[in-house]
Amino acid sequence: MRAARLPRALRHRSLVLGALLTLALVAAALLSFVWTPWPPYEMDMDSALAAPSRMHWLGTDAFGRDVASLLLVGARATIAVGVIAVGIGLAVGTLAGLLAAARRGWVDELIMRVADFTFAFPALLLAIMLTTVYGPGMVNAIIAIGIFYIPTFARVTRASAQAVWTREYVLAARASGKGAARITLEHVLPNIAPVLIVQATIQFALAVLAEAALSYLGLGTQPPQPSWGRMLAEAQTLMLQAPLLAVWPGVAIALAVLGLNLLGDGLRDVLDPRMK
Amino acid sequence: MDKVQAALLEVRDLRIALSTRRGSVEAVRGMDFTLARGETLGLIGESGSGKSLTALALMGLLPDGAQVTGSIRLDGQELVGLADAQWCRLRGNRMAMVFQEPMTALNPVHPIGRQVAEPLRLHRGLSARQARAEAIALLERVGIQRAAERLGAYPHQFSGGQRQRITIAMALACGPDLLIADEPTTALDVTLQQQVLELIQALVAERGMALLLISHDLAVIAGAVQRTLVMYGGTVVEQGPTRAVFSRLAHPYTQGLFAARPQLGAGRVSGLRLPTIAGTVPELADLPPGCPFAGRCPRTIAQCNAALPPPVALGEGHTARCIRLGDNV
Amino acid sequence: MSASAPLLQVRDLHHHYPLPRTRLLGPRPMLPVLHGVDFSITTGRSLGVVGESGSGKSTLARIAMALETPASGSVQLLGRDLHRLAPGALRAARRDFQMVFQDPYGSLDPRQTVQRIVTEPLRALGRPTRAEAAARAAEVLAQVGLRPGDAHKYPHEFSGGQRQRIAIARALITRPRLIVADEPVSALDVSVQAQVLNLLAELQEEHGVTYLLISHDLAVVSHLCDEVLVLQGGRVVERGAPRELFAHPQHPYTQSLVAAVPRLVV
Amino acid sequence: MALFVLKRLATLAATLLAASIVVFLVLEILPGNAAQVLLGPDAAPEAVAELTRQLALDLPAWQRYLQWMGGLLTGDMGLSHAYGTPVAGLIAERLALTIPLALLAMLLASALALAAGVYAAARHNRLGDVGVMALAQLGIAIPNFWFAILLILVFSVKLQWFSAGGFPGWTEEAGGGPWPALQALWLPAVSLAVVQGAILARITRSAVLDVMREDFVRTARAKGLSRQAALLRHVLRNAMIPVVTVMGLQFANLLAGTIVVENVFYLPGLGRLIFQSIANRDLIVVRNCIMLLAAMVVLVNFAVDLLYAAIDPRVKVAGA
Amino acid sequence: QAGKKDSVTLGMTLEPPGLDPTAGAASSIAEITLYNLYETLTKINSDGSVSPLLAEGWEVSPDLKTYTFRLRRGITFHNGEPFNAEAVKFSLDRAGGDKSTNKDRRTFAALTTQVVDEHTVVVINKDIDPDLLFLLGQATAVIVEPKSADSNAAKPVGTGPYKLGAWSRGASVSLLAWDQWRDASKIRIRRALFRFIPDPAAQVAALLAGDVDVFPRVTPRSMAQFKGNPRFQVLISGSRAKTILAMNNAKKPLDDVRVRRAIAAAIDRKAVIQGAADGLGVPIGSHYVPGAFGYVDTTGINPYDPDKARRLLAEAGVKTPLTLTMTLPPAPYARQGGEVIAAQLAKVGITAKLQNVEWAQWLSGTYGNKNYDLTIISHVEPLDLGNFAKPDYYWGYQSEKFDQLYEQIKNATRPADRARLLGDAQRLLAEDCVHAFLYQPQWVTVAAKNLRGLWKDMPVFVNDLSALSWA
Ligand SMILES: Nc1ncnc2c1ncn2[C@@H]1O[C@H](COP(=O)(O)OP(=O)(O)OP(=O)(O)O)[C@@H](O)[C@H]1O
Ligand SMILES: Nc1ncnc2c1ncn2[C@@H]1O[C@H](COP(=O)(O)OP(=O)(O)OP(=O)(O)O)[C@@H](O)[C@H]1O
Ligand SMILES: [Mg+2]
Ligand SMILES: [Mg+2]
Repeated sequence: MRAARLPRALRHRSLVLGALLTLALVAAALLSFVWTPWPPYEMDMDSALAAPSRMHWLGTDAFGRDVASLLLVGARATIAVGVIAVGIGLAVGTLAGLLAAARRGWVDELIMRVADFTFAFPALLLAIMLTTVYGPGMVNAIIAIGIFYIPTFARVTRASAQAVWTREYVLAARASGKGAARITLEHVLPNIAPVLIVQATIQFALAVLAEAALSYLGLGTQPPQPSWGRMLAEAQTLMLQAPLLAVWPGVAIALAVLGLNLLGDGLRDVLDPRMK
Repeated sequence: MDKVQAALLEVRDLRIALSTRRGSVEAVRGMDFTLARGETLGLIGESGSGKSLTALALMGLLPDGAQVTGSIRLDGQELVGLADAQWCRLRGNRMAMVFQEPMTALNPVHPIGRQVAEPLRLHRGLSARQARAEAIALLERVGIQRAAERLGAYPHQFSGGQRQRITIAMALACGPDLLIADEPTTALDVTLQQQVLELIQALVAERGMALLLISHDLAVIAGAVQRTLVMYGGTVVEQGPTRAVFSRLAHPYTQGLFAARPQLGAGRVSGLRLPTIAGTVPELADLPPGCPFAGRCPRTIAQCNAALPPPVALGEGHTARCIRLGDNV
Repeated sequence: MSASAPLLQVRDLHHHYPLPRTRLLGPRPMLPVLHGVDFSITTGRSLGVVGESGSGKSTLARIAMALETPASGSVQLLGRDLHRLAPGALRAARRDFQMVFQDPYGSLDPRQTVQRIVTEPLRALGRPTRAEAAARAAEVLAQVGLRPGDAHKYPHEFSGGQRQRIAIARALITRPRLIVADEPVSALDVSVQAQVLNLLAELQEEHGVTYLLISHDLAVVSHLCDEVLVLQGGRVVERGAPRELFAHPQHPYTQSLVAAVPRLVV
Repeated sequence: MALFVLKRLATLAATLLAASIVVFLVLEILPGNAAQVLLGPDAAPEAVAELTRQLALDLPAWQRYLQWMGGLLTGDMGLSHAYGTPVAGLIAERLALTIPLALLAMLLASALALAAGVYAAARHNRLGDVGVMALAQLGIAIPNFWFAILLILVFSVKLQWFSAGGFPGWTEEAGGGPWPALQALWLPAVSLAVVQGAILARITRSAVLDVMREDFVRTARAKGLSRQAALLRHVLRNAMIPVVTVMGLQFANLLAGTIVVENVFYLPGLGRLIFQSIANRDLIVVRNCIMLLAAMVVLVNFAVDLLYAAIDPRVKVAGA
Repeated sequence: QAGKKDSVTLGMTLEPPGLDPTAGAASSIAEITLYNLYETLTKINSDGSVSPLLAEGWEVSPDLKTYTFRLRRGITFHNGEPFNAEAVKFSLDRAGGDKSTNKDRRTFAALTTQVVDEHTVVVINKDIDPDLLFLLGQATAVIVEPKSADSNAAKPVGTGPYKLGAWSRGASVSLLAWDQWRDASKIRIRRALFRFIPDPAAQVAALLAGDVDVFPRVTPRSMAQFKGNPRFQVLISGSRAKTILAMNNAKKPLDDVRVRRAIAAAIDRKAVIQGAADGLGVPIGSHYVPGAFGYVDTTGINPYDPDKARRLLAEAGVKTPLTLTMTLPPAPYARQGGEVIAAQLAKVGITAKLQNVEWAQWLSGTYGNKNYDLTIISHVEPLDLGNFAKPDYYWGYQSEKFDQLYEQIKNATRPADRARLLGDAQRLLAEDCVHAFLYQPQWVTVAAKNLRGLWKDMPVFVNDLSALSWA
């Protein structure tokens, strides 16, 4: 079964491209633990804002640090932000959405009202409040973004799960004596997974952007740890002197986001047994 | 003028190729038939045999990627290869179609009055007021009571039978020469089915339209049309006057189809089985080059697989594609 | 238990569905669906239920399957009132009654293999080992005329008739006494319909399965059933053996139903 | 329908009450106080104590909460700690910018997204589709603060078509006027609209594609409508249903997203007011602003529900 | 174009919370109001000297305790009320009174003001403060009009050459020249608009697009863009501010002078100035800046020497890596400087955990609760050696030697004595290595080429509009 699906996956163009880009992202992050072209935190004021050269492939930043090295290390933060924020949103939101769809009635009502309520606080505001209370930093920023994602995932999950619950195969499962929990696990979840995958990849992209926005406001990743968002935010003040500084992390974010979206779309197709 | 002589619709060697994941396959392979004004024609056959595709080809509404070859002439005008703008002038005007699912065939967000009036405004250029008056008349004709009051109502506010009547009113709006009905009653229960079929027949008689009725319910076809085509695997395996087809049951597939029907009033007999057709319909891409029914047919011989059997005349427009018609098995 | 004792006994079933509120504090209006439906089925026989759309046929089936709790009335299977059983006991009791649905496309989870689908009731009842499950699956698939290799395919790889066979195999896997079939052949082509009807008849004759068969096709019911109920607006308006009932309908509704059936007069 | 509205209004009130408690509590935890921030590190401690007393920051929390709520019920939001002026006036001034900005951005995003999404759907799987969707992908990947500076460099510094930022105000006596004000909002609105528009374009495309597969579209074509006419008259309105949902959700994001863009274009908007007030510990302003935002988000979602009913006649039945 | 030349648009990073400098400490208040809306008895000049403003002249008693001011005549406030001795007494008493929220309340509380006649006041200082005339020229000492004083935050009333035009909150404040000012004819700039632009990139863009004419104290990073540009002039001015890496002297292991010296020795001030201020700063060795009265160069006392730093740490018995928290307020110099210093400390075995904090958090956590090890902060107050003598200041520095020294400085009436004592104090602080003293920042002003009259140096934050003109 696995083996049968794999070659099919390999023929899916956007899946392969998406997987390659995503792999590259992960590889960059892993590589940064063992090797970077230069020590990433080493400053050299004399060669600050150097243009790309053989020494510094992508040039240096305002502190004379090697941009290529920073980009590699920054991939870690990008992955952490996306994975954890989406993870929080996905885990809690999906659970809430599944529960709401399975239980109906007042449980549903309560969950959805709480979701509405959480949703009433825009992500950035939530992040600003959280980071001012608990101090700025990547972890708090991630949690804030994650919390904001909960209602989004809850809604998406509930809507799709409700649709699945009306299907006859669910009725069939009930007729064979399965409880709501098992039906949710065995029928609802697998059938809404594609929707969740696509949603998760979109939210991943948005999380990376949200981290960038928070970094711009000084609330995201804290120095010296680099993140693409923070690099971009810092480069923004140097747009005129060193425009390339903004281009590198920008391109990196765009590629990562693109890769994930392609991967999401591709996975949705491949995971569907009906697609040949 | 001899109305029956002048063929309204003339289909010659109609072939429809579809592009699928397994490459291009022929779903309809060489249909030939004519339909005169005022004549009613039935199309029956296995699910997936190409009935709907044929109907859609006649309307120029095949899905993207479908390739039509052959010839479809409406009153002498060739329709294959027509530009979309010209198709638009014919559709809803000279030819109209009623679909199977009355709920999904109506736009849920537009009031029904507007949907019925749409072809009138489009083809006849009627003003909103005229179209409205006309729509009321049409709806009343198809049996929607107090139509004037219900023009503003939405599809979901009607029952299934009523919805199907509305789609019929829509199809009839511009007085088409040809009405195509693709399983118009499958979604309805028996009582409603009867009403809708009676309505269609009354309208055909009243307006002198030609009717192409698609169904897989043999009884429906038997009661509603003059001539019948039996399709299997993309070809017409038998055609002729309904009475002749149904009494003679020349083609083995037609025979199998008839035998498989449970009979009302027969009552339960223990141990009695319905005669079935062995096997399943082959996939389009796997259709054999010869008789599509070969393999499932009890009379199959090697020759059946060689080439598509030619139609064999059985008298007064009755033909069947089988090389073993005379043989008794 | 003797063959003539009723397997399923339904007494004075009433049911209604709540409609959306029209006033903030008033009671919710109710849509009555079933009014005192009464019947019983003897082991090894089949009861057909016919009636127009919306007459409450599917509701009756769901209540009989204990998928829904009736407003009042009782459903007794083998003498036990299904709606009074504790959840655990009900789950165990489900071994004895299974269901086949109308839509062969919608009643099979598209993401599960046939084996998983077919063994679902077994897994719901207990924890069969993989080998046990596979063996039982192969057995029932063979019973409904599917090949063993089909167990690892997905539903979309089958035709409508084959899918309905899968659904029937799923219902058979617990060796139930009763199968409730809600319009099991309405979505099928005549030629496929015949295969499924034959299969149902065969299973009854060989294994003594009892059917509660719901259909709006009178011919199907008359072909397969020993007794027929005619439902109109949630009431049983007429009942009897199909042959007499359809030959000489007494109730005006039954008469109109029979009259509406298109007939092949050749 | 009236019942539906009534029910929603009741939930709205309950939501807001809950929100007020949460907001108040969260802000209570914030370290630092307004008086110290206003007077700075070199200030005499007596002066800080006196200001704390004058601002009534020395009262117990529950008293301040009740004061705040009591004020709100009588329509009084209190005085800003920092500015010393009524909060209501401050917020009103800021809303005069943020609401038009968010609306303009939403309008731009929707117009862009609908055009692009419908175009892509109409050219499904062809070059136009792939191109538009690639652009949308890019749009999603660009952070708006970065794009904003790019816009400023091109349109303000190089081409000098727009000013680099700032907001002249809607009235002539403030030195602005409707036209200059609108002009000042143009670039910020574009930079806000890009991401939202890109997301919306993707949603629109798939919604249109879904609806195009529906039977009634075939019916419309069978009536003699051309492809475009069927798209316009029958597909669009149905496709709007999912699109409107997303638009409703996005509006909340947009309101918050203005913080960043307002910062780059130095616009006196609500987002910056909140940001600044948090920094100044002008909590009375923060509380009221957040409540207002929450109310707006809830109201927008409510409006979306009503819009649903307007688009889709079936919804009324479910709601009534 | 001629029409434009009587107005000027100034950029500012932050918006003032109100326009009353006696009720708020934000430097942005002074930048708009001082010498423009309000005036003081004395005026601080660009070079730090003090000249007459509302006071025509003054006599100081030899013991530096009694100041007699002769007030200018014929001056009115914007609301038509006369400026006189009563107004001065009201203003100074109010600043030191019970209800005062003036940040310099302690200074004013020590003053007793007596009205001699309509145009003469005597101010008696309890303490000796040689800098009192300077302090009376600061924004906290503005002379206000009694009836309008409480509404100054929104409707400022002063005696200055400009009146408030409009304040569109969050965006800009405009000032209009006041025709009844005593030298109204000399005013060249009729209208001044202050725009608030927090984003550094936007600041640059606004200058380049011509949206602002002058940006005082622009983010140093932006300077490079304007250096060679013929449309602009770039002024680099000295300040009285001291940017330091403050250490919590009360906390282990920073209570050990060797550890503090090790930290100081680990820091390369040059690199810090480059990273934190783009090279715009002068290294300092103590809490005192070049150009101030009595300055001595102490930069050689704790020079950059990583080896020595490591040695000192070892001597002090500190186990490396030593982890210390470093709180960083939001200003770019702190955030950027923090990164540079953290990198330098890492090389001698000190791990600085950077904690970016908001200003309010810095005030409550670092400043108020002394919950920090290290922090980077710029002390902008010109004369603030006294902070080292405050027993519970956030630095936790306790030195009897310094307290005595400071007492002597306060009581030294002869400049020569004061200069010597100040030198001793600077050396003492450097030797005690209370902080790692980093640099004296320089402010960058970018302005349109032909704007004249900009201050060369900036001992206090002020934009003296009346001195500006277009060439
Ligand atoms: N858009 C399409 N793409 C690919 N294959 C198609 C498409 N539409 C129809 N087909 C295939 O063409 C064949 C004929 O389809 P058609 O809909 O004409 O059958 P039918 O005779 O109307 O069957 P039914 O009785 O089930 O409606 C079927 O095998 C079907 O799967
Ligand atoms: N969950 C439900 N909530 C509210 N009303 C329902 C529900 N299920 C069914 N109904 C209503 O109850 C009535 C009976 O429904 P039921 O499905 O039993 O009819 P049926 O006889 O099976 O019809 P059909 O032949 O169309 O399947 C219908 O009017 C239906 O609209
Ligand atoms: Mg069909
Ligand atoms: Mg039913």
